[in-house]
Amino acid sequence: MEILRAENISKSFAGVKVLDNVRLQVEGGSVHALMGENGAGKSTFMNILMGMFPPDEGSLYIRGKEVRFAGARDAIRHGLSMIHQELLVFPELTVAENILMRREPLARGGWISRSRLYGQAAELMKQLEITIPVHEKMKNLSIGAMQMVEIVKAVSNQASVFIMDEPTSAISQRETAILFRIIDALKQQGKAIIYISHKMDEIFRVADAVTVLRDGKYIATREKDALDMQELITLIVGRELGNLYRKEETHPGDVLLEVKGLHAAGARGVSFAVRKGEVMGIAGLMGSGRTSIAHAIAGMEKITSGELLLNGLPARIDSPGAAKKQGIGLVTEDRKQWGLIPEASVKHNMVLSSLKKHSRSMLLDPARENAVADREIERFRIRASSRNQAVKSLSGGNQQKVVLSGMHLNSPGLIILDEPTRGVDIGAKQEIYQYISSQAALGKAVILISSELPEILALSDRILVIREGRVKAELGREEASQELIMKYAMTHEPAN
Amino acid sequence: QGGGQTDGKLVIGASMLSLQSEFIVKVKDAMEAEASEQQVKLIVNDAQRAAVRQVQQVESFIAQGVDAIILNPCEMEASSPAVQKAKEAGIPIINVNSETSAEPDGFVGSRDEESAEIALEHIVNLLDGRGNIVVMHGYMGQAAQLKRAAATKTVLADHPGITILAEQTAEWDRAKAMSLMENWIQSYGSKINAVFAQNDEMGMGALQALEQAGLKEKVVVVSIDAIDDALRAVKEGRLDATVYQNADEQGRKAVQMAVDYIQKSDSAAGGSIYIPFQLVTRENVDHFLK
Amino acid sequence: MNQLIENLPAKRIMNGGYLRKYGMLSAFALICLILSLVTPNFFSLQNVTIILRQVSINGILAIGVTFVIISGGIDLSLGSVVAFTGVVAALFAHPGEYPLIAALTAAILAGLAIGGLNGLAVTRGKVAPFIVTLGMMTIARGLALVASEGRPVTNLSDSFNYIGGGSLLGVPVPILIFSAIILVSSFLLNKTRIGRYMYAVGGNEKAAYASGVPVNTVKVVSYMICSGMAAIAGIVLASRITTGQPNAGVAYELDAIAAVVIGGTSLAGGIGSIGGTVLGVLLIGVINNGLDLLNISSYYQQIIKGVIIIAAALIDRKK
Amino acid sequence: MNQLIENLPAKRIMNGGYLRKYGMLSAFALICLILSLVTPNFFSLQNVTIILRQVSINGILAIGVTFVIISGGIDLSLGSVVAFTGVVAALFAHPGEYPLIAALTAAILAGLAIGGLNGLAVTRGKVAPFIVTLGMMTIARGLALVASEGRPVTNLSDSFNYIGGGSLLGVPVPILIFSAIILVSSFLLNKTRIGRYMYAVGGNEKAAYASGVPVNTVKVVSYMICSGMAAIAGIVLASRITTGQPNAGVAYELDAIAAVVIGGTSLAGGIGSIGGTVLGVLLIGVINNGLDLLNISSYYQQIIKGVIIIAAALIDRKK
Ligand SMILES: Nc1ncnc2c1ncn2[C@@H]1O[C@H](COP(=O)(O)OP(=O)(O)OP(=O)(O)O)[C@@H](O)[C@H]1O
Ligand SMILES: Nc1ncnc2c1ncn2[C@@H]1O[C@H](COP(=O)(O)OP(=O)(O)OP(=O)(O)O)[C@@H](O)[C@H]1O
Ligand SMILES: [Mg+2]
Ligand SMILES: [Mg+2]
Repeated sequence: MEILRAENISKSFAGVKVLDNVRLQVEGGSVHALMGENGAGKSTFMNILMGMFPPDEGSLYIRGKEVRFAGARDAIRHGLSMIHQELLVFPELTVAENILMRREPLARGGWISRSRLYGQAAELMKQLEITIPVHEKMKNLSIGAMQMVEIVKAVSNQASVFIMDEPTSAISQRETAILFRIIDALKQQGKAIIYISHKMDEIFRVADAVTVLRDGKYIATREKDALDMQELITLIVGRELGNLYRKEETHPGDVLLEVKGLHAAGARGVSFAVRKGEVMGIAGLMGSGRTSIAHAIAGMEKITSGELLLNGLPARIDSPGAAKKQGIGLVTEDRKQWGLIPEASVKHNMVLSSLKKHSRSMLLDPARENAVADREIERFRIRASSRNQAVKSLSGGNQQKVVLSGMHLNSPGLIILDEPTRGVDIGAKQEIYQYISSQAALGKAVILISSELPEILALSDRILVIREGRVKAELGREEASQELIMKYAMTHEPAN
Repeated sequence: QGGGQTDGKLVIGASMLSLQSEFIVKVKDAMEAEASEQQVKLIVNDAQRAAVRQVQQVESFIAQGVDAIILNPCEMEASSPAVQKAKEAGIPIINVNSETSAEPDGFVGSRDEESAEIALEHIVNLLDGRGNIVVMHGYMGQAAQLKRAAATKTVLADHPGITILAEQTAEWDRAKAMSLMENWIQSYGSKINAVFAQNDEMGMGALQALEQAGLKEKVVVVSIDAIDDALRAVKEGRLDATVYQNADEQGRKAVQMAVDYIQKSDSAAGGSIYIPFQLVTRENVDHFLK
Repeated sequence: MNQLIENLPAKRIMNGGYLRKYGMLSAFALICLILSLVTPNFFSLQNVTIILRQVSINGILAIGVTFVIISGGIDLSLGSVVAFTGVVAALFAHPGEYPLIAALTAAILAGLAIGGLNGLAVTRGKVAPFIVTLGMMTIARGLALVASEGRPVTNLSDSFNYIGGGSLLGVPVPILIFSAIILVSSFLLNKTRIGRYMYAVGGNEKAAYASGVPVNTVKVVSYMICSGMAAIAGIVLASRITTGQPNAGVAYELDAIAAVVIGGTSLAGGIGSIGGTVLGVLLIGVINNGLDLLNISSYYQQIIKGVIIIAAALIDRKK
Repeated sequence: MNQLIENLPAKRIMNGGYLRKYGMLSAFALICLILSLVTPNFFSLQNVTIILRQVSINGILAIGVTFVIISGGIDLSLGSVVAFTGVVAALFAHPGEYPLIAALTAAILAGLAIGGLNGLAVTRGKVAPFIVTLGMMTIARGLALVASEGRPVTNLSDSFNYIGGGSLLGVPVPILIFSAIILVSSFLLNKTRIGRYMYAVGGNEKAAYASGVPVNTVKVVSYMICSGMAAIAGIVLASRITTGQPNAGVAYELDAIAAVVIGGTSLAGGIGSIGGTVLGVLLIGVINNGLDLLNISSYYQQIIKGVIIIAAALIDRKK
């Protein structure tokens, strides 16, 4: 049965048409996937459905009746609930307060009952088998955990349509499995789900139908039975895509970085070495300490003990500036917090960390900056109206590419990539993979952290598996497999 | 009473209107000089122009058990609770410089209206009773501004030949007065015959603006307070006149009265001492310049 | 992310809650200890009462503006609102004209109206809070002068003057009012939905909107609470100085905001507590009182006061 | 994200750059138009010169604090710094004692030192800028009073007084200084690396840090520029009123910050321009001048001024 239908939706920002006559129809008890490249207009479309802002044109029907939303409150009242791509959390409030915002249980006097608030939230967590303490302040959680809280918040709404805009971009397989269990349950209850993701395997796992957008236009809708991977990719990117994971041949050289007994906030005695010209993958579950290791090497986190050797010499890296000087570049997993100046333009974001290189002593060199920015926009195929567009108005995937190019412009010898394909579309992923393997072929050392095992497996020469801040295994390219990695990542050992 | 004595010395608490005002600082200096001659301990608090702070300071003095209080009121009415509190606590309180509506045990100072009367009369004389004047007010609503404004009205009522072209506040501030005068020159140009500024700071500002516009020769400027800068300007023939208020005598007499009051502890020691204002012109300015 | 994050003000402020409060609490305790050692009268019941009465006006204002700041706004108009509402109250408080309640109602309605206008200009008008309330600061001052014709409004009834000058069971009335406001405000902010929504709106306005929080209503209410409190402060002040003074309250907003910030509320919004604000108010009050008791020359008082405020904040973040 | 985002202050300001500037520019043009219709002298060369001279001190201060605000800070101390540095300059400017340069150097060094202290307290001390500069506000006022013993420092040399009172080729010196500062500041902010870093630090401090921007240095420099400008303003003011006034400059910080915010710079940091600030300064200056020319009663002046400021901001966001 049809629950929600959108027709002829159009929307422009500052004269640029972002959505052009798109449509969508979702049925109760099914999952409708929405796909498209970065910047295709998926999030804009969903935000319109959710009443976050009005469309320029078009109409919306719920169970056949036309509706108009004056705001998100209206949409919620009409039974919509959304997980936003951009995390929309209250960092200073607790997990429970975040989950039950606008649904706080009241005591008899009309005031908020704290005990019931925390009780209800804990109950929800238990039902969904998620172990995040409900008294914790939101800001103390990792992004993955925040994402889980957002999921709980959205799915615990009494809604009939659930919109999920890239809910899995920041979580690992274990959490994704939980989400899929939730989705199955919602389907059982006859709810409609709109699901956005760039991960093909997920789409084939959950979707009952797929609608594809390209350049703000409606392209096609396919039922599950008629779905074919190659065709879908072609619909999305508008062209044939070759082998996704093409890896150039690498010739590992001397050791560039050696880490000895590293202790930091989330790392407990980590040792490994990376050679020039190799890609070393780091795999692990959410919260296992991968980001801590990356941050410690890149000067973003205090090293409490242990030693770093660069080219065999002890290195003192106490700030990102110091790391940069010594040829270490990091692409952060949390671009909103650590990666971008939202108000600044694409160009300014790109050249920020390499500004010294691209200016004449203390003076800026605008012509050079422009040239560099245009070249990078070209290289990473960034979809922006111009190099001067504020980076915050780019789509998520394009923001990610800006972060990547900012790192690239410093041409570091050691590249650390923490979830570099978060929220990136399949075409762009291919480009990033090519970039990674070409950098290694050029003799750079690459550390690749990712929760997407296929990409780790395809691109890495060697894989470290991290659990609870420790290196649990080091697997060669040949021996590594998803099963083996998960075995090392998950096996529980008695704590020592 | 008397509990605040240290080494047997008498203790007097003083709450001053504002120690950022040049005139009040002079009064305070005189009080301190007198206090050290009389061998009494003087505690000086700065009320920073806020009546409520003044009330609080007097309450603190009462709590500390000082032997007498000297109040330099911020406001006529608003500082009155301070006087009442002291009297209820049986601690003698002397007002210095200006009055409150609640009657203190003694008063040393001047009638603020008088200063404006003297200044205005002088302007009227210089203009021969005919002409246009502009008036610069102090911070609106403060006692000094109100009294000087009231006196301006009463004096001018007797001189129908004088018209007020414009009046505006420059908040006692020289830079603001300069801007205001510049703007008035734009509006009224040579129609302005005289400026009355409620204090010397503003008078000096008006003077400088007029000089820069090349109009000083044609315009009379008179203000109040006799600060050093104004006295020098009078001597140089730039400022036409200022009005002198005797800070030294006010301060000294206030302390003397307080000490008398404590020692004789009877109301005969109180009463009111009015120290007259004096007009300062080029003729008598040397007498005031140190 | 330990070290790095500790280097960042945002995080530091966030580190928030208890830790921060206790840091400032120790600073406060330290200052009280020093003062009670060097000044014999400091810890007397009488002096403590005096301090509390002294801080009550700033306290009421600071609590009011805490609501606005937590919701992500600012209010610069409150000093002028104190003057305006004080004048309004005084105009209705002449002996034998109207009942006491008329003066109180008129002043509080005037305050709420100004707060409502501030809130509407911020929400409907979409003008930055700083500009709106700066404009309102001069508007309300002008209104106070117009209403009073530039003169202090005097001759107020005894019942009115009792509010600021009287005592109940030995406790000055302003302290009672201040205490009641502390209790009511804590309750409002922590136990009611609208209170929690203030944290939400200040913490992440877009997220609040997306969650269906009535963002505009929450903001308007916060401004109305703030100006309403300013009206109460205006009444207490007018009553204490037995005058409706059109030039009262100049720069009060700065003292109030200072107390709020010293108390650990972030000007960025979303963080803060009434308890912290009260602590900030007391800290400033104790410094003012102590420096007066010590009879330090007023020039040096200012220097010392500034140093103590910064030093207290330093201790605060060390903890 | 039109509607929602339009509800958000951040976005409104961001919508930024040109659009916003032109909104305020139209508001400014409209006000000028009305004033030139109702007051005959408004558009005379002489009056324009007068307006420019009148705004130059606030202009210098506003430009200084623009640097701090863009870097994500705030400076409340600048009014007191104006007084303190004015007094310092005056102390070295008595005729026949030292050369002119001594007075200028002393004042500017004093300003830079205060700015440096502010910057260090914010970066090393990790105290919120609001608290640091609020503390410094009272400290610098105290220093001004101590240095001058609470009295105006008078009797200054003619060469010193020329700075505020003189003209060069018919243009008053303060206007020349203000113009030079506009040019240098625009250059610094737009054409140099440190200027770019200021936007970055104000826009997202964490991301700037992670990019290797020397965050602390950038902040300290911004505070030093701000206090240095305040010293220049202090010199110009002392020279203009031929006195080092220890109680000068009270609340100047508010006027300066108001001009900056009216000019479209966000108090949240990361957005803003010198051009916008200059526009804000002119807007305030023109309103003050026009209301004086119209000889509107000072009570109503305040009301009208507040209304115009809010109305201009409304036009601004409509565009
Ligand atoms: N506020 C805005 N101003 C200008 N352009 C905008 C704004 N918001 C979105 N856009 C543009 O609209 C286009 C669609 O963005 P949207 O976020 O909907 O893409 P998306 O399909 O969700 O992409 P992704 O997969 O990367 O999340 C992008 O090109 C983006 O730059
Ligand atoms: N500042 C800190 N203080 C204490 N513990 C921390 C801190 N930062 C991280 N941790 C803990 O260290 C562990 C590793 O976190 P980290 O973010 O490095 O993991 P991750 O493998 O990258 O996971 P994710 O996929 O969530 O990013 C987590 O359990 C986290 O809670
Ligand atoms: Mg999207
Ligand atoms: Mg991670």
